[in-house]
Amino acid sequence: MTTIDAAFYREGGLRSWLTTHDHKRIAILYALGITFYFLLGGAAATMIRLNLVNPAGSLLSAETYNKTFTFHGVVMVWFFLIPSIPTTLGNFLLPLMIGARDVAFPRLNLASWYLYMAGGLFTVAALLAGGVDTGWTFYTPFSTMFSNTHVYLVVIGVFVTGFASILTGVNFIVTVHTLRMPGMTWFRLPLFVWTMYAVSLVMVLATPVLAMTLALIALERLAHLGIFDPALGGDPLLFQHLFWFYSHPAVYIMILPAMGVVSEIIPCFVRRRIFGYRFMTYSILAITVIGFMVWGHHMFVAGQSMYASLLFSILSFVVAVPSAIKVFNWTATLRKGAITFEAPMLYALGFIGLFMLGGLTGLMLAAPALDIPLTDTYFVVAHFHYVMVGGSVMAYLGGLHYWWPKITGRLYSESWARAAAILMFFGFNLTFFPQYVLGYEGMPRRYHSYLPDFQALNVLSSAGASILALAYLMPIAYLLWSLRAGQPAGNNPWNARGLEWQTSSPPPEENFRHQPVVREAYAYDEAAP
Amino acid sequence: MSDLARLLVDASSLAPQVDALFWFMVALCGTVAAAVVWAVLYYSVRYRRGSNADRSGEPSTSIPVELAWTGIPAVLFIGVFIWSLFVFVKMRTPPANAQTIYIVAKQWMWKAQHPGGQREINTLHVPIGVPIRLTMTSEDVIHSFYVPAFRVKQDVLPGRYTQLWFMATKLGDFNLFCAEYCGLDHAKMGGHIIVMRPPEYARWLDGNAASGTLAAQGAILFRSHGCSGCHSPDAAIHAPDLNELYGQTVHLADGSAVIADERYLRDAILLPNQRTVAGYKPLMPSFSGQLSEEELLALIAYLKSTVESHHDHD
Amino acid sequence: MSVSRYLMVLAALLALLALTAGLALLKLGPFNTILALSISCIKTALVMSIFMHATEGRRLTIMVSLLGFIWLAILIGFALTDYGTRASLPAPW
Amino acid sequence: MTAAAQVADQYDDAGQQRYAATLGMWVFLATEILFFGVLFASYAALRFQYDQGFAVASRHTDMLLGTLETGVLLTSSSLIALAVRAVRLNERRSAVTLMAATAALGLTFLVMHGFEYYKEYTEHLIPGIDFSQPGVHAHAVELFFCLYYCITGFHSLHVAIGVVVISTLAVRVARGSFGPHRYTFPELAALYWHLVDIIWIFVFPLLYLIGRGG
Ligand code: HEA
Ligand code: HEA
Ligand code: HEC
Ligand code: CUA
Ligand SMILES: [Cu+2]
Repeated sequence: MTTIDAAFYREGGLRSWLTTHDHKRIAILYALGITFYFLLGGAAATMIRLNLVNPAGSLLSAETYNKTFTFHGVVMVWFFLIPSIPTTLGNFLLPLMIGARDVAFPRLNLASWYLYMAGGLFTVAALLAGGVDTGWTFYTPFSTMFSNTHVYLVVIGVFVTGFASILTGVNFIVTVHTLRMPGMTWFRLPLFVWTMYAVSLVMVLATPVLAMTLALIALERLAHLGIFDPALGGDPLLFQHLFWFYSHPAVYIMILPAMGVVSEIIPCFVRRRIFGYRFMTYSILAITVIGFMVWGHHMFVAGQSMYASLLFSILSFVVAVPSAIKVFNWTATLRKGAITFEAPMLYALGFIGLFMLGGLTGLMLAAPALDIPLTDTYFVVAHFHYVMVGGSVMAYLGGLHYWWPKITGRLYSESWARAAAILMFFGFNLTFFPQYVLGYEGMPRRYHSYLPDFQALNVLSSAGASILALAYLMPIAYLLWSLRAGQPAGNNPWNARGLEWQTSSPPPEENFRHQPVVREAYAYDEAAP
Repeated sequence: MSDLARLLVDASSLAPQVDALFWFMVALCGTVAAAVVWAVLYYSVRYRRGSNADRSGEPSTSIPVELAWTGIPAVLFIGVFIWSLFVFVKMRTPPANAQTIYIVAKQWMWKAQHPGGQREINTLHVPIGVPIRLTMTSEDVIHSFYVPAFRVKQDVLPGRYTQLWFMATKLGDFNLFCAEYCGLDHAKMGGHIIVMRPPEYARWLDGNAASGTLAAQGAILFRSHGCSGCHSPDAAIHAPDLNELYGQTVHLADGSAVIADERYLRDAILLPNQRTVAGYKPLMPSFSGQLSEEELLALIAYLKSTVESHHDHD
Repeated sequence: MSVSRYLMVLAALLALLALTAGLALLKLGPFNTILALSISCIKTALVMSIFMHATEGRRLTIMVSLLGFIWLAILIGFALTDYGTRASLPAPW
Repeated sequence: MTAAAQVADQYDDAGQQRYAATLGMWVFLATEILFFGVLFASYAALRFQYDQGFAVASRHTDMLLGTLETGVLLTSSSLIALAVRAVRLNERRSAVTLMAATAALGLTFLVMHGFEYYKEYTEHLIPGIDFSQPGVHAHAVELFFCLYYCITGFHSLHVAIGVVVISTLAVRVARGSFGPHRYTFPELAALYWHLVDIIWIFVFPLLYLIGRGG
């Protein structure tokens, strides 16, 4: 059989790609960008870990080191993880899953990609030419009055990319509201769509605050406005409030899509409906809304009033409850299933474990009495790598493997994929678990050199990182290989229930040859032509 | 790794309370995590495809179950919150009899000033068993005063005072770190806290006696900067008497009342007419820019020393 | 919708504007701001409901139109919990 | 040229398409509110600490001009609303005049602001360029004017964009690109303009009217 992907993706050549309005092609454009930035961020991470192998930090100068972790943080957060799932899997699957022919505003969709790439390249250029040493948090007054690096350029880059997020968010929200196919009621939506909807809300409501705050930083450097500058009676904590009002919800921008992906993978390989569908949707919404009211937990020792700290603390505990519900529901879904362990499933199970560990330590940090000694130590670094890398990145890769046959029409080598997943799991724990101990021992973060007492654990961590690096490079290899040598996938290789599996792989321009019909969540038939 | 053990000692009165909560959380979260992982593994084996487990009557949801695992964690969380609340408030409220030491941070060093006027850099000598209250400010960016062995940490901000207290319970030399990223040598901005027996501490103080106590230095400044020109009974200008002001409740022109603590005094000197004392005209000039952080601390120490009942011994 | 309706709303808006300006000249302490802002809210309600037809469309439109304001309230409200209680109050325990 | 709507192929009908566009605009307006929100939040936080200072500073602004500006924007808002109505009723000529008038009022607003800025420049009230104030509240005043310029500047930028959009709109209406079946774009432009107006409704009392009492 002549595989359609050839026809579908080859036609038109480069030019048609750069001008495409097809959400599927735009998704692939994004995927290229995401991978590129991940490798850059990873390269920075590699340098960080190499530098920390010995206490003197003799690989990099202090200045370079500071610029390296800033580069790492900025690139990984804004140019890799935040756009990762929504713009690739989201763009590709959202219309398919609700039975639409495209997103609501295809041109806007392409525009977002150009903004994203422009902002990204701008930032990377700035970071390479000179770099920035403020940390990804840009705390004032250091970033406004003391750092003499390219803060402007990076701020502008992030600002531009912020617009890409906002426009994607607007696009998805409108798509979900207006383009659901007949019979696709809210409580029949796949959970992945729910998370895409929630995440779009967060992007739309939080990103403007970041953009404007960064603009103020630029202004303050440029015109010496004093809003954040204590020398003028301005208030540095004001910056922190504004920054975290975006950046805490941003962490849910990173995790919600991951939760969505896992909620699709598990039922498929357990061959059983997700347990507690409605509660899953409620918990998504709860996380979305309450997630906006906890940002102060990043400021327990910053000089925030004790009473505010207590308020933010209790809300942080509250926002953890919906996550608990989700973890338990995924586990319960396994019960009485007929489970098989293909690569996506391995990633999903890995996600549950690692996200849980990261979340539970987040819980500890949410208790001010514990945050006081632990904040700004490697305990925090470990916490957020568990949730972001062990959680979101694992889920992203899981999703990529799960939908790869649908996206490309090809099957990858299952055995290699499983090997990579397992290697990644162990490499990850070896890298970041020691950092919990380091943090408890009292090693502060953003340290270019450290006391010899901390060396043993740092070496362990670096060793783990090298395994992790290998595990991350493997998929790049065998997935690319599958494009030329992989078996044709057919419409539904996993015989999954999602609507996206009802059409050919890859789907035709108009997504569905016949308008499908939905009877209940995850149950569809093709209407007669 | 016995060197690591050295970092882990609990050397302050707060440390055991923090550790108790910490290890409780580790235990709680550990059990939950273990339970979940066990469940995942158990189901994975039991219900792997082809196993002949009984799969009849799979429920796809169950309200009571959902409510249970919504409610139970919620209750546990609230419990933990309340516990941490009490510890936190303790950590944040220095006992009344704490004695004050002043800390000024700057890129990339810690400067300490004892009430007796003794100064030291990147080291801090403190007596064991005496509650110590640090009043801290920064000359440039945000830093953070962190002593792992004491389980205390507090950001140090420019243009503002923050405070932190501890009571050392072990003799020895403990690491001090700067925990808030502050630029190039952030990693090098460390030091030592040296805990001594009170007599040794007293001897150390004498050994490093400076030109007059901090308060004495303040008294000189109080004249040299013309404060006394207004703030003395015989002054032409009607200005409040500052003797024994510290710790009093001050009634402001706008009807509100505030405690005259260090932060208040600081603001009164730097931004006098941000709030005006009831019954006075806003005549006081601002001294911001004319006084260094250390001079300010000296002045404040002087104003405090006019209060007899206060515990700071000069 | 008739022209006169629009013009009446305009008249109302301008009247409210005059009212705001007038009230500002009286010395009412905190109420100056409180009143001024409540009047602004009324004006906003008018513009949104009549000029922007927010209340005529589906319920969804109303909800979305309020979204921004609600989230702004969250931002300001929670930030002020810090500023409002920051003065070094002695802990109640 | 026909004034009939073409439907993009992801939509079933023109109604759905129009609704999608309107909804999208409303969501975008929510983000606009939060863009300004940062400035309002900063204002709240700083005014909380420097109430007196802000009152003093506010008296340096020009209340009369401010009030007129508000009147101008409110009027323009009603005019654009009428304009959209005219488009829908196919009253092309009046639609064009109304839109032109709206744009003109927008320009008037900008010009008035120009005068304000110039006046403040002569009074050394522009932080970063030329700021020097006597008195104990100097710092608070400077902070106030930092915010004042961020807010009014960012708002004027929106007005300027609005003027451009509405002028082009007027031209296209004159050309007959819109009509009873095709008025989405005019409607969206109007929504945007109303929001700019609403923002100002809050800016006015917060920047111009504090500390005027007595
Ligand atoms: C994907 C990103 C992500 C996610 C999902 C989270 C989730 C959470 N985070 Fe985390 N966090 C970050 C990314 C993330 N975080 C980042 C990047 C930083 C550092 C930023 C910087 O400073 O550079 C940070 C920092 C950070 C801090 C500040 C630390 C400091 O700097 O002092 C705090 C403090 O409260 C915190 C708390 C939480 C909490 C309570 C959750 C909760 O949402 C977690 C909820 C999940 C669970 C709780 C696990 C599952 C639950 C159960 C299995 C229930 C059963 C449990 C019991 C009954 C006990 N995080
Ligand atoms: C999504 C977010 C994300 C991801 C995926 C990662 C991934 C990793 N991170 Fe990072 N990290 C952050 C977000 C992230 N991090 C943030 C926000 C900070 C805070 C920054 C700050 O303090 O401001 C941080 C800080 C941070 C620190 C603390 C620095 C410090 O405080 O001094 C460390 C130290 O170990 C670290 C390590 C790692 C490692 C080993 C990985 C590994 O998982 C990476 C493994 C991947 C690879 C190794 C790539 C493999 C490819 C190659 C090696 C080839 C590269 C070459 C080519 C270009 C072809 N990270
Ligand atoms: C020109 C006269 C003048 C000078 C010089 C002056 N002050 Fe004042 N000060 C006043 C007046 C008047 C007040 C009361 C009105 C007010 O609170 O602003 C006051 C208030 C104070 C207060 C608050 C008193 C209270 O009861 O709360 C403090 C503290 C203070 N001054 C300290 C100082 C110090 C320290 C200096 C020198 C560095 C100084 N002053 C110099 C006139 C002066
Ligand atoms: Cu000082 Cu870090
Ligand atoms: Cu957070």
